[in-house]
Amino acid sequence: MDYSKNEMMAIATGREFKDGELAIFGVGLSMLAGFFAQRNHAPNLIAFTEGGVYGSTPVGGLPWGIEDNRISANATSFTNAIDALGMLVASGRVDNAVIGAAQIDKYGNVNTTGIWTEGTQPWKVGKYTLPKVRLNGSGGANEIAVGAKKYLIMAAHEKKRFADKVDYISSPGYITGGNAREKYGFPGGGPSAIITNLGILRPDPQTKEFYLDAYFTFSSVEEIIANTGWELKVSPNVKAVPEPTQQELDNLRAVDVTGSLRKK
Amino acid sequence: MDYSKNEMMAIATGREFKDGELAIFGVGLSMLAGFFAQRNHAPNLIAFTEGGVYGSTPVGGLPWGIEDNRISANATSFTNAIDALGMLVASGRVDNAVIGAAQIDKYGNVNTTGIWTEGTQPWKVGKYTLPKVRLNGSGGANEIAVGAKKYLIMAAHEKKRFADKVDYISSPGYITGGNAREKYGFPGGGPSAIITNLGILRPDPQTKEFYLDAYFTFSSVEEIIANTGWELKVSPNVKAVPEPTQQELDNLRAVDVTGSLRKK
Amino acid sequence: MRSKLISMEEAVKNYTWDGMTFAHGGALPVGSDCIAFFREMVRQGVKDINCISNCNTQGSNLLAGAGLMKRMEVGFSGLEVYGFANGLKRAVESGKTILEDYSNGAIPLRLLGGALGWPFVPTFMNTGGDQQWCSADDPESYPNTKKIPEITDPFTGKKMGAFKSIVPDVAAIHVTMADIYGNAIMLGTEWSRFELSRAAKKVVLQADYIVDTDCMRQFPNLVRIPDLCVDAVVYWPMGVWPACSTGVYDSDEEHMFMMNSMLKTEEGTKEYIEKFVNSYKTPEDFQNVIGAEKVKALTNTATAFLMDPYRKWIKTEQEIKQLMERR
Amino acid sequence: MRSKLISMEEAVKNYTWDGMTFAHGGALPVGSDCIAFFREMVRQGVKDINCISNCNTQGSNLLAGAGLMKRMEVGFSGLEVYGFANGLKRAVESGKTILEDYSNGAIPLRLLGGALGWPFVPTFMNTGGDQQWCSADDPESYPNTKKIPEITDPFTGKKMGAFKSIVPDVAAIHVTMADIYGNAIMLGTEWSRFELSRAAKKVVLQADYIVDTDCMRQFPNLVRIPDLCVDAVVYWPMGVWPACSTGVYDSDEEHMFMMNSMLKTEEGTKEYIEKFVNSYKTPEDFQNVIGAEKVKALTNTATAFLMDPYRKWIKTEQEIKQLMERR
Repeated sequence: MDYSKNEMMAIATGREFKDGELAIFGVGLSMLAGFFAQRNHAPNLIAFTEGGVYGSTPVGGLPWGIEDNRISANATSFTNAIDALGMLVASGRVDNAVIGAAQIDKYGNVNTTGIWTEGTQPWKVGKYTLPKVRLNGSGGANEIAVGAKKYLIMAAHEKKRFADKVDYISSPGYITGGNAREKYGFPGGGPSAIITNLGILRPDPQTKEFYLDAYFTFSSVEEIIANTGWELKVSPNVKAVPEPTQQELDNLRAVDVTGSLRKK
Repeated sequence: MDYSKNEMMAIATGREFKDGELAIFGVGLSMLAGFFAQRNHAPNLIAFTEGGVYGSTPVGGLPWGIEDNRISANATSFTNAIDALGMLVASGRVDNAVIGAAQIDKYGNVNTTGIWTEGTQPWKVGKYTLPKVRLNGSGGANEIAVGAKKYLIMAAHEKKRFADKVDYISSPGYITGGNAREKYGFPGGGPSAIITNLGILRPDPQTKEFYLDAYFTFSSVEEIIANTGWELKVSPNVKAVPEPTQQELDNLRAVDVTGSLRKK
Repeated sequence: MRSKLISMEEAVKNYTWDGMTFAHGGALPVGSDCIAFFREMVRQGVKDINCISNCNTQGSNLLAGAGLMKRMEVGFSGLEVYGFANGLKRAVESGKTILEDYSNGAIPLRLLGGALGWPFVPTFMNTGGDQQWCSADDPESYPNTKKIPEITDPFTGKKMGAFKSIVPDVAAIHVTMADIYGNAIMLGTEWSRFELSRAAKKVVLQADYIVDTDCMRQFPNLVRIPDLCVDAVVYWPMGVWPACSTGVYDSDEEHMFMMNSMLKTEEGTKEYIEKFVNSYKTPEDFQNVIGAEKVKALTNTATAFLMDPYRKWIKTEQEIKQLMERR
Repeated sequence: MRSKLISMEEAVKNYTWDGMTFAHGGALPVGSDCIAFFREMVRQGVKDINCISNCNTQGSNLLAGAGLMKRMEVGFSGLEVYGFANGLKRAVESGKTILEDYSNGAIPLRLLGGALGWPFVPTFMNTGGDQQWCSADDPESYPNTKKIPEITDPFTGKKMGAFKSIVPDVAAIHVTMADIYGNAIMLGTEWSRFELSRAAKKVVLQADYIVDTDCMRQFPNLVRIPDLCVDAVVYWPMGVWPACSTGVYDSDEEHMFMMNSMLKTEEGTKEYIEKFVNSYKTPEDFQNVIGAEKVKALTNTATAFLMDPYRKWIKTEQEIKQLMERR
């Protein structure tokens, strides 16, 4: 295999972006996947960052943050957070986005706030307790979760991350499943896929429970089930994700100048 | 008398501005009164216009509007209406302001929206009817009325303008008097004076009904009562307003370059 | 990204229709509104417009005077020191145009609500007075309780008002400079153009100058309207005439008064449309309608220095013609 | 108008106090926050700070690591690609700092509400999840119903959430350029600095450059923070170090990592404060602490061209000294 699992994950994520979509990119993997898509098959993909940085592409390496000079050097417009996160994202205008997850559950709820000792989670003990490990909080992912027409969740596929129920919902997916989102009147549609380093999960149209839709050729249905913390349903039509084409790899590596994804 | 009634009105209005106050100026008489005060006794009076035009003074004559190039030629900052009218005025930050009135009543409620045929006013017939004469609406005066810590009302003193009850409240003063404003939670304090071309009216601390506080030397208590449409109460200490000093006239005329106030 | 540069005729043909909810900006009586866009709307006879105006301008004054405005929501319906807006005044007094009154602070906040995807915005503005108690849309109820309903602050229990957010079908916005993709720079007060450009479903820009995108990359903090908010860009010099465009030209006092007095009557309005709407096709003709000497006088503005940092990126008439053909 | 230019020492002495509600801006982990102001707060030992942060930065990371932060409301508590904020993480996990979670869109809207004088802002953000259901201030109730209470849209009857508006006692805001009266220009994203400058009761600016007011008159549309919002101006070059200031310097990758690893422990934090807080008095010393070569390397940024239009108005060290003495 002449590509890394992370490269496959980035390419699979990039494939979910369609030409002409309005998208918001975060830093790291998410930005690489987005700029790969723009270069590879979606030249009219319009992207911005949550600081209201418009029309720019990274200069001198992958940005350390969404406001890093590396992403500010060739912008056509700088506005503000209310514009980007409020008027474009939370309002329901953004077509697609990518968020990360420290923990994720079967309804696509994402936790990036903290990890609790088993049994002490607020939803279990009925009060807010201090997390064992404090994480970074939701940042702008919560606005994407409530507002984006659809969005993608990227996460390393590990049993401890893929929990039956997350310790803390930082960015709501389908909450308790079914039409649970409706109660909150969210402008956005919820997560359309969970893309991991092993395969792709998608939500059931009715129950909104995520099932295994496709696996990467270097993985398998068995490996993915073994690395998922809930009883993962498998699509009757479960299939292998097409391997990256040479063109896709060339375009991804042209974007990933530092080769951060190459490490296998 | 070597000054006009309008000059006296402008000077009396200007005297109400204290040094260091944050003020919003409208166009015309209000702007002349404000810039007169700045030049005459309030060098640190900070003024802006409702478009978010900061730090500027008129160039080439009296501006035709608050966004006219005549007031934009030497600004230090241009922002927007939400900033000026929302964040600085309606929020309760502005210390003082001046608004005009087509009609005004004993509680300092101002009408600039329309004149109705007697007996057809909405508040009389219990429904909205078309005005006989459509006026300009409230503009930014409503934000001043609800938000300014205090503000001044300038109007030509005529019986038909000084009504017992205005046809339409465009900018609420003390509404029905007393503590009626409290019900609406207005951040602002309400009108502190009505300054006319004949004298100065101020609100009773309890009832909030405007009474005659002082008259210009070229007018009289009798003339003012005769030109007021409600039974005007007169202060036991009613006094003559000091005539303009030569310095005041010089400063006003330096501001009123076009001599628009000279005409008697 | 593709060029969004189109002609004024196309812009009005493609982005306006009878009965639409149309918003315009600056929407300031004396400054920076898309007056040329209104002229083309009148020429094409788009009618029954539901007009969202922060303030009235000579554009909405003309549209109403021509009998094409069914309804208006506005904060100020005059022309400031230029007086009452006679075309609009006539339409309102005759019942031809239904006018729903707000204030100058209210309309921007209602657009902000639309831009943020909120159904309403909390407010102290326009409460305790007749903007709240009178509704032209619902005239039978006084005091009205539905136009600006009372709400409760969940934290203190105190009462306040709620404005309904506005989401216009289309906004036509005047800007000083735009590139062909729709990145735009405004000089002078933004008034409510920033919020409007995010609240409207479609946005058409009317620009005094077309500049190279390099200008935007040099001054990204000035680009308050980024390309992704914009559907079309129209190049139309002197497009705010007879009002003013900060940094480019002053208001035409003579024409402001003349236009407004002609709009007093139907006949006068017809005559105005003949002389100043149907009398030109291209931006070049338009300059001739204004008159070379007048243009020269008006562009000799004390604010001209505000344009100096950007002049080197201004596209020439020739370059713009080529950009139009290249589409 | 009088000059508002004062020293960093005076600014912290006059505008901060134990237990105050303090807000900072940019408040972006990698860019444009008033880090130098935080260093001075730590030097003067201002404690029990109730910190309003849009995001955590190395400033709040240091303040929390030094045990001076009693409480924080924040949207993102990390350092983006630079990792977890160890000083803050330690303070939160040990219970020393009470952290109330919101999101990056929530804090700006709550400041907007404060700026507009609204008691609350309507929101769909932070509902249907644990920012709404968990409250560090009111831990006993789950799901919490008071932190982000449910409200009803009066026009449709639909339910949504309400954020409490924020009015900080003081905001310290980094800007690229300021004049001595407090007119300020920011290069790069404003993040929530515009709203913050209107929401706070007092505003102190920390500027990379002091420029002549003529610069503001040439670019008034760039002056997003006008003098009337500002109480004090502090000149402090490299004030965002080790994070970046768009147009002026890049983030110091080496120091970002080193600082954050030192903040992991109390001992490391003490050592950091010795070396990088108590080790200088004047802006000049501060440059030496960073190191001439490092400053040279960091200011060699790909964004430097963004400053070019304004360089001719920059005040020299000498001119600034005179301006300080003249007060």
